Amino acid sequence: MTIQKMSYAEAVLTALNDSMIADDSVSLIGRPFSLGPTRVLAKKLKEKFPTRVCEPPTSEAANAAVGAGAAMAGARPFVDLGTGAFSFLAFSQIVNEAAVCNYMSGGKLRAPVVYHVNHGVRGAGAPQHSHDMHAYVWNTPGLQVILPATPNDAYGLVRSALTNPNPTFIMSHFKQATMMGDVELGVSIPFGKADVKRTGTDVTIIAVSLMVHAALEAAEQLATRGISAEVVDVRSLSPLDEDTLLQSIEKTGRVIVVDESPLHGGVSSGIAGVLADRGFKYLKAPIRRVGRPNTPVPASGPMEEYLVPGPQHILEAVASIL
Amino acid sequence: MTIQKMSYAEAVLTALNDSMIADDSVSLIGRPFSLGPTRVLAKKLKEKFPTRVCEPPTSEAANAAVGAGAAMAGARPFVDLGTGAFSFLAFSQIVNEAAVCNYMSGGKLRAPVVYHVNHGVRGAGAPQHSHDMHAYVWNTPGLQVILPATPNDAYGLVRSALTNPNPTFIMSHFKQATMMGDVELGVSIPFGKADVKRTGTDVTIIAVSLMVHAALEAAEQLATRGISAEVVDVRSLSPLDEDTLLQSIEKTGRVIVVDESPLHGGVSSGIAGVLADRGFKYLKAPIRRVGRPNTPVPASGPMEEYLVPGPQHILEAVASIL
Amino acid sequence: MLDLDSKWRYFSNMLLVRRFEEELIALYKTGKFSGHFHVCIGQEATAAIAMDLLAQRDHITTTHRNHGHMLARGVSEKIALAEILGREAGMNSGYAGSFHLTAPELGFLSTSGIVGGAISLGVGGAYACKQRGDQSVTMALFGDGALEEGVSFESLNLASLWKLPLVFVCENNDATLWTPSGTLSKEHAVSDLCDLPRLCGIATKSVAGLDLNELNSTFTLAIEHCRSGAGPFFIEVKTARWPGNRTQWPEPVTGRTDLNMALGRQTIPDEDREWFEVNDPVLKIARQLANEPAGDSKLLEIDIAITRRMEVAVEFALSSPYPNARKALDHVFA
Amino acid sequence: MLDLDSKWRYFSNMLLVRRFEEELIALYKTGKFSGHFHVCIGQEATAAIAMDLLAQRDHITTTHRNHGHMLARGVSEKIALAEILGREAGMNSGYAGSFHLTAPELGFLSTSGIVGGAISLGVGGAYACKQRGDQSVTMALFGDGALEEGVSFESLNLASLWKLPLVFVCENNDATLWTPSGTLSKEHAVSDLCDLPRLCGIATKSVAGLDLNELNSTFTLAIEHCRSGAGPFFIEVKTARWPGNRTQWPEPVTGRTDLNMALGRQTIPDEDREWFEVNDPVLKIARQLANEPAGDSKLLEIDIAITRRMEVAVEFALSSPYPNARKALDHVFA
Ligand SMILES: Cc1ncc(C[n+]2csc(CCOP(=O)(O)OP(=O)(O)O)c2C)c(N)n1
Ligand SMILES: Cc1ncc(C[n+]2csc(CCOP(=O)(O)OP(=O)(O)O)c2C)c(N)n1
Ligand SMILES: [Mg+2]
Ligand SMILES: [Mg+2]
Repeated sequence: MTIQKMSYAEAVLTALNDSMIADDSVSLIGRPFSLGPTRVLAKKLKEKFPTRVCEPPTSEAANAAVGAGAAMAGARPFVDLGTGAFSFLAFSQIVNEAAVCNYMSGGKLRAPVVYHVNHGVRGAGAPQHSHDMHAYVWNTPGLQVILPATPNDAYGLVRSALTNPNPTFIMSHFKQATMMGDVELGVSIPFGKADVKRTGTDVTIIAVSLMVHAALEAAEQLATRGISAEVVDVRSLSPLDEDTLLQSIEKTGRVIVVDESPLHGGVSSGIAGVLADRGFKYLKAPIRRVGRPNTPVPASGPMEEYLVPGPQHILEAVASIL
Repeated sequence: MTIQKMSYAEAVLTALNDSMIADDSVSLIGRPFSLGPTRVLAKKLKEKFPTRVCEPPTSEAANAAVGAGAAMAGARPFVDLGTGAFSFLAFSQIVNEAAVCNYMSGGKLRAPVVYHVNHGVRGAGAPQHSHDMHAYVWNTPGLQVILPATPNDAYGLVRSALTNPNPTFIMSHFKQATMMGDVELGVSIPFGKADVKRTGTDVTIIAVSLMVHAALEAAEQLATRGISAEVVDVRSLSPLDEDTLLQSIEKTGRVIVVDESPLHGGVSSGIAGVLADRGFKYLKAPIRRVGRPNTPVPASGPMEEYLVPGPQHILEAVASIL
Repeated sequence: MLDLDSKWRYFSNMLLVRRFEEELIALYKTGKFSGHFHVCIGQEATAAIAMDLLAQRDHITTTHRNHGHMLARGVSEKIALAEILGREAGMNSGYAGSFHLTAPELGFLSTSGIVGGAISLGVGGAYACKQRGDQSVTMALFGDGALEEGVSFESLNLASLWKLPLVFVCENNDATLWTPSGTLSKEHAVSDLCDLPRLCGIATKSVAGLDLNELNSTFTLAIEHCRSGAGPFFIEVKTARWPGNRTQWPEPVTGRTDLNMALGRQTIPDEDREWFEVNDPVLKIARQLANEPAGDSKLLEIDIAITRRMEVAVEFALSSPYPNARKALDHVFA
Repeated sequence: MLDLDSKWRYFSNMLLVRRFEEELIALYKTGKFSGHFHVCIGQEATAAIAMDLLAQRDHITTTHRNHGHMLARGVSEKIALAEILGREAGMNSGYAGSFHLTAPELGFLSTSGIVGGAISLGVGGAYACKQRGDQSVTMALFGDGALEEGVSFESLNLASLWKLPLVFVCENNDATLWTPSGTLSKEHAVSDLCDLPRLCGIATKSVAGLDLNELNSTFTLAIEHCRSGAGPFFIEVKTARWPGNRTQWPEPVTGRTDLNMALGRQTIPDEDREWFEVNDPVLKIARQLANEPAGDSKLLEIDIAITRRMEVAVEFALSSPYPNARKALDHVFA
């Protein structure tokens, strides 16, 4: 097994490259990602596969439909829709078409299209370029909803998406693009498996995407105070690995759910709801949700930062239930 | 105060009519509602206000943008987008534009547009005409998310929407269209207030939209068994009246959350999450979520019915925590 | 020019579609199924030609008005009807219903009831064809109303820029669903529906949906154009609005089509004169075939056979059980 | 034809915009703010004319490339700059940033960074104008890239069908953001951008963004057309791409514009010859005004005054505090 150090953004493009080599039907519909280190890699991809890297006009709805329709016809398109908020223009194609076609056909038709966006509070993204998208797509049975938090997960989950028979919506947090990490090349990571990123016994911190890093940092600090925190990375919102989450709280009896989307209708509340039903018997304390307040994201730095959950918020939440 | 008996659909159109009389800047962008009894009323509205009932082409995105832009310019458009799923085509206009413009302008610009859809599992709607929309729009700070369950609530909440300074997304459940009820004409109902539709002491049933009726039916049956159930109609998901929900569970210590959207990423989970955090101290039992399984909605009757939560599911859930 | 055998074959196809739709309305009226549905009465010739000229490996996308396309492509009327009636034996096991019939084994991709769905998914089918490089093509069938949706403009733009092998088929039936108060409204600022694709640099042709010969040559040309790599082709098929296609649900205003009206053996009711004399493609081809040797008796024999087939289909569908309710949990993921 | 006073006034406006954008790039390069931004260098003449000819009661929608529109409409450079730098004293209290500057008190509606946002919201503004019946109009300013979005087609269709008083202004700067690897790609199958609105039955005119006289007469005509109730009007303003407008962030490749180049007192560097000699609207009007009596000294005086204003603005913005972080919780609802 080859292990290579690379950035998150490189890992996404490397996975795409490796999948294109492995399968002729894989192609990219999208612009070279605007993630620093990958501009060069994206250009290389275009040079290597000139007819399989297709740069579409700014017409997200049609671009997403092309991905869905092509997948139904046997192709495996990876459609990059750019910034998360742009995918709102393609919601009908994703939710009304790609997600339901297997079900609607009685299991006869597959649409293994992969949609990818860069999302989240990114620093001066202002209200229109800072959306967290996962709460918006999560309530869509038939759609796989994936949020990698590390380069290795990004690589392995993209590889899976491009062999899996179902449509997938993958979100990469803007701030993860340049994060470095070891990647196991050639290894796919199956969907529907949460990943225990750190084991612990006193409290469970369930986190999504970028918040996994905040959780790990908080766990580190808790350790210095003699508190053993387990960090569970959800990774796959759909299918959701309820069992792994429940096992962790069975062990610790206490849980914090951390997610960047706003609290109302957000993912921290949604996961807390699952646990309050199925895991109530394990709970020794309230489920604390650490999420964004219910506001859009302002342009100005200090106001933006104020809204974003971080290790400090997690520590406070843990303190309130220990 | 005049009280009149009418159907839910009539109540929506009567509210629109009364608002158009009260305020010259109110207009309807949409087709006459396809709800049985209202076809005639809608035609009357068009005759009465020929220039203020505007029937647009099938272009949901532009139609929603017209509503948002007109509202910013001082008008008060009520935009009917038809079946819930059609509003996915207008998501960018609703989420990226209308919802954030007040915030984004630093409080300088208002967009009091009202969007209305008929949504929910309606009977042979098949996967593309059966979406519950509320989980999709709920995570949008700046947007008011409203689900009336009775003719009176429909009337009063539509009247509010058309005087309130913020953008509103109102959902009417298909199956409510012909339900009859007394309506207090001329009376607005403020947003952000949950409504205790039945008081009780043993268990709280929190319900949304059509599920309020299932909850009331279940409560009736529970009463015959000597169990006193309180039914709280959420009505307004945003702003969310957390206090009324918490007060009820403080009293009963037991709670069921009933909603038609699929469980993962759905509204029953989202509300349960709020309660598991802020109301844990009152809880004597798990929070049971009664929602739709995580599937699209099939065309065939028996399969469709199998998925829809009803009084029986609520009774089972109550039994499991008493 | 079509040879006589083909004409007979197309007539049979068209009559099957007509009898199917008529039967469906009757079943609805007697409460045998519920929910919205749309019939393609008046548009049968398009279905017959278009579905016949495509090769096995080609792809097709269609809409809520799909029944004719399915039957003309070879789907058995039994399983199509069973599907619309929500039965287990339905071609999509009861998940699809009238709006979403699909037969991937015959080249169909997802059938979308979202206006603008079929046209845009079709671009994807054509993208897959081009990537495969096997000279296959995709045909997207959609209504005139679809051109009100922005995604349709985007689809034309993209198919043109990428020179995709896509036959756009706009079935202009002069009807969009939500005609206010039953009257037709003008929803396109563009008056000639071919203008928009033409502006995008797409080859176009407008053809009457009544004339099998013209349809045949137009569709042959368009498919060849796409197969040759010359890029997309846009066909507008103009058909008159069937009088029963008036609101959300079809109304059986013209009754069961009596072929004797084509044979001069049955007078045409005044109120339906224009429809049956000028606009009905089934009667039009029937009139032509009646002039062939023994044509009239052959026409009636075919009708009897098809009518019998439909009786069998109705019996099949009605006697097929509903799916086990718990199957609602299947097929969420492949 | 514009009188001399107007020309001087427009020149001042345009130079203010130019100096503002140059200053902004410099501030970015020295880390005074972060995030994406776009400048309108090369498009100043459009802003000056368009914003001047609208009445107080008219509405305007614009995009991520809005700075020129704001300043030309009369927003103080101090509060505009403070906004872009995320300061409390910013025109939108720091919530908007560069992409979303808006001044409702001057007629601006929401400023959208979503491609296709401004054009479609503009239809709404015009709808409100028409409902009010007060002869007001709305102007929607957007880029050539916006016409790739389906909602823009829908907007043209709707504005035409409803005869709305909407001046569509397509600022064709020959640049869409995501030009692959820095080269321009062809994203419109439609080659003449006026063809699409024309097809929808909208009056159109294409005009060079360099010529104040032509811009003035075109915008006057369009606004009058809309005010008179004759329906929408579509203007394409063609400007050359400013060489610094090359990727996501602008690059100060042409340096600070030296008015002496227009006066013949400063040689134009070879690599920027085409830009400064042919395409730059600021130098073009400067050359004309230089021929007026005492024109050259007046030009330089104005530059000195504007440069001074910009120094004050920079000082103002940099010394304005950031908003209290907790203000992030305000203004979610009105
Ligand atoms: C996105 C969307 N908006 C609205 C509708 C409601 N609707 C169903 S059929 C129809 C009319 C379609 O007209 P056309 O495309 O001409 O097809 P036809 O029914 O005439 O074959 C409409 C508006 C829909 N299904 N999808
Ligand atoms: C819906 C959407 N898709 C993509 C983008 C990314 N984007 C930002 S600016 C831009 C190019 C816009 O080109 P044009 O409309 O010509 O405006 P210009 O920047 O040239 O003034 C794009 C594609 C966006 N902002 N919104
Ligand atoms: Mg039609
Ligand atoms: Mg441009």
